Amino acid sequence: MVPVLLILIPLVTGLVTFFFKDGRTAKSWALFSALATLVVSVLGLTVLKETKYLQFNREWLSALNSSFAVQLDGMGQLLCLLNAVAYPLVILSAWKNDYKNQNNFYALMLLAQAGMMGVFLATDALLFYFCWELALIPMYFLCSQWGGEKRIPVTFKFFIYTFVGSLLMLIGILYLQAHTKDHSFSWQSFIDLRLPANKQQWIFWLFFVAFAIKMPVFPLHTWQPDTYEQAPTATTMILSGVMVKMGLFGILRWLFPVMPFASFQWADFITPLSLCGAIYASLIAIRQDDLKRLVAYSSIAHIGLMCAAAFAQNESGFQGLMIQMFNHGINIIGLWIVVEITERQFGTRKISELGGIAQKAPVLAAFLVIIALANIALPLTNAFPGEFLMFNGIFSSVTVYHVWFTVMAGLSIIFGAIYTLNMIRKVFYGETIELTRAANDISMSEKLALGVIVLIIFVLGVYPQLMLNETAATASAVNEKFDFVRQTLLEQKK
Amino acid sequence: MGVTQILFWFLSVMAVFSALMVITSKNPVYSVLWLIATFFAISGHYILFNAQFLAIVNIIVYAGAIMVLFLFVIMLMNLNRETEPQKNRWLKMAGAAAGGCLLLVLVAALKDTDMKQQQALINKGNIGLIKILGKELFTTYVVPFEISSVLFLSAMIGAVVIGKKE
Amino acid sequence: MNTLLISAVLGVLMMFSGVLLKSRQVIRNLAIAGMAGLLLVNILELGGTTFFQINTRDMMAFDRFSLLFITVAIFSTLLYLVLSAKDMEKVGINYAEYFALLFFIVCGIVLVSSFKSLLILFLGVEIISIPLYILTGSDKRNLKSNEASLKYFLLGAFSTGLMLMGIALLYGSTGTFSTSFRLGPDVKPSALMIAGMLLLFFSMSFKVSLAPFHFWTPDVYDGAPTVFTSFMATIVKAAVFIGFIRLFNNAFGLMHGQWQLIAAIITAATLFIGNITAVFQQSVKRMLAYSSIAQAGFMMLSLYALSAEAYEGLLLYTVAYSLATIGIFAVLIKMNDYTFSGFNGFARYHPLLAATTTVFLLSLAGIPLTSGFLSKFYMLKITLASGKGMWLAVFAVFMAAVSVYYYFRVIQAMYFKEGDDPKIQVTTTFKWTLVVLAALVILLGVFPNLLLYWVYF
Amino acid sequence: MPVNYYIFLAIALFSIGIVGVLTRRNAIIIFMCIELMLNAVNLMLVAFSKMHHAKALAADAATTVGTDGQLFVFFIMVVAAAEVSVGLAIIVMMYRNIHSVDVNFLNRLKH
Amino acid sequence: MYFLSIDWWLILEKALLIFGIVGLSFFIAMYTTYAERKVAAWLQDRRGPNRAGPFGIFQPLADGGKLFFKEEIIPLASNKALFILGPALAMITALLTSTVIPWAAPFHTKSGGVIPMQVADVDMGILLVFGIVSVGVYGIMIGGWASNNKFSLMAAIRGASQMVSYELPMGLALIAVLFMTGSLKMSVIVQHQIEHGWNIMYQLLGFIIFFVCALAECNRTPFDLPEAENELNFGYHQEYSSMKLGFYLFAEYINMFISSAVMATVYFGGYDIPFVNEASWGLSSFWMTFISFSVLMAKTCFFLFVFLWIRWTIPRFRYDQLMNLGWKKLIPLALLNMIITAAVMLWLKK
Amino acid sequence: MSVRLTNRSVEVNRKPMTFLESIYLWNILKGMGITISHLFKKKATINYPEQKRSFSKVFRGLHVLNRDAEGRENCTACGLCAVACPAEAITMEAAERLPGEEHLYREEKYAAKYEINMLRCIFCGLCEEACPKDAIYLSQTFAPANYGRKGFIYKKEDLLIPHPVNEKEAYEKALGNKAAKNSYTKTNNSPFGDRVWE
Repeated sequence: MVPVLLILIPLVTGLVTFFFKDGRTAKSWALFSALATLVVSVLGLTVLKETKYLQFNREWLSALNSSFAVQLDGMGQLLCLLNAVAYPLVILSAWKNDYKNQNNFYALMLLAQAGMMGVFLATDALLFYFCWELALIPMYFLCSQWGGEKRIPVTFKFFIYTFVGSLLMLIGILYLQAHTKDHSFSWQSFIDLRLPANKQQWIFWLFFVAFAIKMPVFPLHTWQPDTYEQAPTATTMILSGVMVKMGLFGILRWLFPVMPFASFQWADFITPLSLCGAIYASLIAIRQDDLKRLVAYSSIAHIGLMCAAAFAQNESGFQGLMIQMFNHGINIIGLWIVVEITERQFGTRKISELGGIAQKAPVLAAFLVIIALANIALPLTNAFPGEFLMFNGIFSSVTVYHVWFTVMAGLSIIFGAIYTLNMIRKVFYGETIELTRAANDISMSEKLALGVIVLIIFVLGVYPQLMLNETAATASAVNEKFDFVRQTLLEQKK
Repeated sequence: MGVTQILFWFLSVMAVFSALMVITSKNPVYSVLWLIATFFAISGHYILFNAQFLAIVNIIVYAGAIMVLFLFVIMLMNLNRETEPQKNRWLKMAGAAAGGCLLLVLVAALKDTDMKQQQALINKGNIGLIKILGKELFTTYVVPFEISSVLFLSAMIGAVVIGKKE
Repeated sequence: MNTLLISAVLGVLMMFSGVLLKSRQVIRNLAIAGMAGLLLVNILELGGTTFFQINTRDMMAFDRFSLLFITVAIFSTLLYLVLSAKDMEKVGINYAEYFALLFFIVCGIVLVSSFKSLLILFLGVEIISIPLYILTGSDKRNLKSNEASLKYFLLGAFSTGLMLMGIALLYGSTGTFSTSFRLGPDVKPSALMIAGMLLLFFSMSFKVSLAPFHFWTPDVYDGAPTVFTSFMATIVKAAVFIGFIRLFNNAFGLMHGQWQLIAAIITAATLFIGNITAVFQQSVKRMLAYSSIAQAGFMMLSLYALSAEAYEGLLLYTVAYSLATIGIFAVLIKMNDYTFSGFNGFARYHPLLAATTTVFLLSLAGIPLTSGFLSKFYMLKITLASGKGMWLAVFAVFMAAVSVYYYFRVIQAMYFKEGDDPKIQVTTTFKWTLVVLAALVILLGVFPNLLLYWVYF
Repeated sequence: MPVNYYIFLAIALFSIGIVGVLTRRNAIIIFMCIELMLNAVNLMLVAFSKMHHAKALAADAATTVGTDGQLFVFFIMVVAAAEVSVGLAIIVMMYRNIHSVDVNFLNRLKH
Repeated sequence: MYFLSIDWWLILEKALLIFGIVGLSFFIAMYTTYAERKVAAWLQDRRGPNRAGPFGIFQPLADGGKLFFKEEIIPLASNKALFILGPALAMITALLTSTVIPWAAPFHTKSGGVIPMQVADVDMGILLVFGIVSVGVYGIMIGGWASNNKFSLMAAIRGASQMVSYELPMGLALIAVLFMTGSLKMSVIVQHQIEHGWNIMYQLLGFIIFFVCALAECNRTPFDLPEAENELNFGYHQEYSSMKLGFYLFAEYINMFISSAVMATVYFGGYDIPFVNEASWGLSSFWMTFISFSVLMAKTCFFLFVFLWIRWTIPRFRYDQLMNLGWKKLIPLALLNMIITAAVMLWLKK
Repeated sequence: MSVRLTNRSVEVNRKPMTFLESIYLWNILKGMGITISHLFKKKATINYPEQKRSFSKVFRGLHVLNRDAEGRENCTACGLCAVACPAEAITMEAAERLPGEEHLYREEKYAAKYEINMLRCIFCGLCEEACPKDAIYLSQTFAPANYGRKGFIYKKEDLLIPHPVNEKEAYEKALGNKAAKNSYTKTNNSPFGDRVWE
């Protein structure tokens, strides 16, 4: 029941929101809906932790052998929580913004949430695909309608990229479905399929391209900075905080268990690619003058790292990845909120035009520093355990280049520290300038949002076990697949 | 070579020659007349087949009705050699080449079939007579027959819609 | 059989109504009522109630599939009439005649979707074509309309010639016009048969405008009065496609392997040309014409795969495609400016129309939860299920992504650009029908079982 | 006569028709060439009908095999007549407007 | 095409017959021109030609001679080949029609052979007549067009469209007859009438329609619009002179003759003498043939007279009236006639 | 409504024709009845060169210049006829009679030239009435056809009546016409004359 609610609440409320005439009511309604989703997801993770509540399977599209199968399991639960947590934060932080046609804005936001929830919950490939697209379309409209000046072509690029990817994935899904025994789309039968290794190659790429575009991994990333820059900040938060995780999640849920051989064989190709991407993005971020673009490139860098950790294909890496997905989401949303506040106050995002905000807005500065430090994974912040585990994973992966990979990953972290700290220094410290002299501190709702984020940062930083417990089982389950692969390959070599 | 053969070759040559004249005549009226000649040659073939009904229907429908309409239109438009538009030479050659290729391909494809042994019945067989055709038409083929009436109706309406002055 | 006879009678009725009735309103309502009645009798026949017991001597077969498609076609036509019948007034004075011709076309649709003899196929195609030539040219003062009509006519007649040659060659090799000769897969077909089959293939490709036989389509669709383009590009096209697959499944199904490659090449070419050229269009109408070519390419996948599911998929595709395109055209007809920029700011002045149009466009683009997605999904699925079509599926997907580009240009224009009020007036009925149409598109996307439940053969 | 001869004759006429369609610019002549193509088909159908008849005649003297071919020809003629009426109406309409039947003028839609 | 495989005697016999019929056609046509003028005169209280020979009986010969010796003019701007083809076609088609008419009762030779007095008793019979008549249009059209003269062209087009239009009701009217006889063969039609009574008794309406159409087909008054002098000068043969003109004029009269013969054959029992059973007279076959031939000729002449009579009674129709009559009156009537005939026959069969 | 002057006018019937009327059959039959009845009527024409119709008694034909019984010309060229002529068809030139010409001209003045343009002449007979000398009168013959216009300008030689002495027979014949005309009687009062065949 829980997973259904998680999808239905935002979906239904989102559709209802379209019909509100008054923007403020819509806003409140959206917040209410987001909170309700949050409550349900928290309940699902805590009180109702019995499988019968966490699973749901209903006949749907029976002619296609597909069903409405959703499940709140180890892989998805953290991301669902992230999704649920992110929305109230985003809405709170945007409380002061008055968008044109607010009802439509929030309606689309909620629809996107429903889509993303579906992605994280679906155990039916077709449903997964549906939700994947359902998350995309509202985003397209959000960005094109409320974005910056160049929004239309930029968003369109984003859309086409993602759409091509998802259609390729659709072919993959169809191919797999055609080869399953019961011709069903269910996750389980996909896993049971056990395609021979040589047939996995093609299909692997069909899926991976889709996920890689979404994440995005290095050569396919070009849509991302532009989109982040042009999209309204609230949307950007969702995009970077939650949506990019869809790609990583897809790898974990649909790629690795279903096509372990191909995943294993291509790991040596993909890991350096993603790490290169991470370094490259970090370098660009250092040179960036636009706050939004800086955060965007930082996001690429982090995602690259996570992708590399995923393709390390060991337990540590998976666990780190899962934790980091959640934490990165929280952190990046925090960063965006700060950027949003800054931009709203000063009307610019140029680092070179800003400076000394900390004097006028000490609370904001404090929050920012904490979030930024979390972003570069200082110990005692939430990102630390995740990154640590990921490093561990990369280092202990079976590939012969594992040292090199670790070094590259480390480089990206260092660069990350450089640009983050640089940004803090330039924007918040130093002398106030003309523009920032009149700055006010942040409002109540923003305080609330940032406060919650900081709270999460610290709680999870101090007590990571909370998440490690949740993810351990899943990580080992995925790892088992690769153990099997490694064994098989070893046997073949002999 | 019997009379039939002679007639066959005569009609065939006439048909092909007239058909060639249709597409090579500069003057559209000549084209129409040559086409009528072709139709007559084809009707002649039908008679050789003892397909009398088709032969006469071919003359009535094609030569007597359709080509008259063509002639009407051409005469009223006063198209003659001078006003007749001509494609440029290369396009013409390309078109001719394309058609020739089609001919060659089809002939080549159909040359080696078992059709060589098959004979088309000449002068004999009474399936072309109106009695048998009529019976068949109004029993087995009555549904298509009625359907073709719908076709005619729509063509009629069409001619009215297009032709009526507003 | 119900539909065939009654639609013919209704056609005649409409023909006389122009003489007997003065009010266009009444004529229109009569036509709509007639179409609704037609739908009813067809559904009755689907349920097993036939009013006429006519022995067609095995020339036609009203099986489930054909009846279902006819139902779909008539239903779409009904929606089309409700939406656009009023706009026919603008075309010319022969108002009642247009309806008569539409009813005759429905006759033809019934024929091509239920034929078992090549004769019926031929007659059906002609009954569809001849009224269409006329409807295309019905805007007599408009040179574009004239030109489109002439072009359509000449090429249509030409392709009919090819088709007849094909039929003749087939007859030579089989001695029958029935499509059920079904040569076994291991029998080597004679040269006559292969030549005949190819000619039939090409001519049918002409009729459904597959590349490289598509060149007439954009011009004709563009030149024809938009009301009729809507009908031509949707229901008629779907019907001929049904005829196409019926022919090739019934007659050449067992030789499938021998022509599959041609089908694949033509499919790929159609997808490519349709999509790529659509991108460069400035007029929405012309874009839709090219998009119809592209969509035909997708439909061709069913012919490529040729399985039982292909039938289902094609049916679904025709429904999805027809509904969405009819909807878009219904809005387009109202517009004064057919270019993309004509849609600028449309959403501000007509939010409802814009929203429904968006739904239709999304459906055409194949976005999930619309019927368009499901149909594309089906096509890809059968292609993959046939085991060989991986490259074709991937290609199709890329082309679908290209199609998103031009479909979304309209959405962009409507929502994200500023423009003047296009000053169009629509009735409440129109709006509600559009809403129903959009709801149908989504409903079929979410619950395709509503339709697929009926599809079993 | 061997039916081969008729096949070739019909194909020759058919090809001539196609060449005409491809090489001429006058819409009416193109249309006439299409009619020529139809006639080639008719001839072929009749030849085939007689061929099948001859085959069946060997087994059964009272057979009516082959009538279908001739009736098909009949239907083709019928349809051709209908087509001509519409086609010429269209051509005349065109002529009324632009005073030409040159298909090269059919390029308004390109712009 | 059975007659390809037949013996030479038959060919000789047919050749004789053909010559006879062609000669007869010419003769009748010639004297119809004479009759035309005479009847016209009589109906207008005049005397008519009476200079050449007794009662002017050699008048047609003189006319023919005049036409032969007149100067042949072919306009410079005309299309020469077609200009010559036109009258030739008109003449040929006019003559061809006579092939299927049974001119008399079959002649029984002493050796027991039967010589039908019919050139070809083809299966298509009456349809052949239609085919040839429909081709007859070309003579007019080609001639009119080739003259390169507006009036000729207009007249030619008028004439052709008139002929095409009136062929329809004509055919429809005939179908009712064919219902009754069940064959297209002319000999069968005649035989049927001998046995069951003349068709005119059952098909009065059909006959009237057929007759009106025959008038139009022959371009006779009141439907002689191709020659409407006040509008078109001299019609489609405006530019013709000498024997080409003669051909056109002759063709018209031959057409009249043949259509009269067809009417007599189809509706009036052909060579049958009404109310008597001539077989019981016991005359020799030669006399029977001769008498039956005379009977047919008498009927034909009567119709020819009616043609002339109508010409000198009824004024010419306007063109729209002509078309209205054909399409809106005659065709519905012919259809009605056809349906009623069919219904009655069905009813009788029950 | 206009006033009806006579009873002969009939209102035009503008009712649209019924279907039966519009196929004209009955009316055509009536018409044919009328024409066929003429077939049997007496013919109104005559075989002209062989048979001729007589002129009416008041017929005015070609002019004749008269002579007296001795053959002398009556005309004195007084010009009254030219004056009276409404069509101005008559021209003349007068001349003095020379000695020795008494046998030619009755008076001492005569017309040296006397021309009548027959293309102008309307045969009204006013010249005849105007002539004081009874010199010109209209006969019962008409002008024969001619190839040129000039041929219709009749000179004096063409007009003069034959000499009663020298050409007695011709004179008698020419006179006969006049005689017949002069012997006009009441029995023949039809303006078109009786159908008397010569």
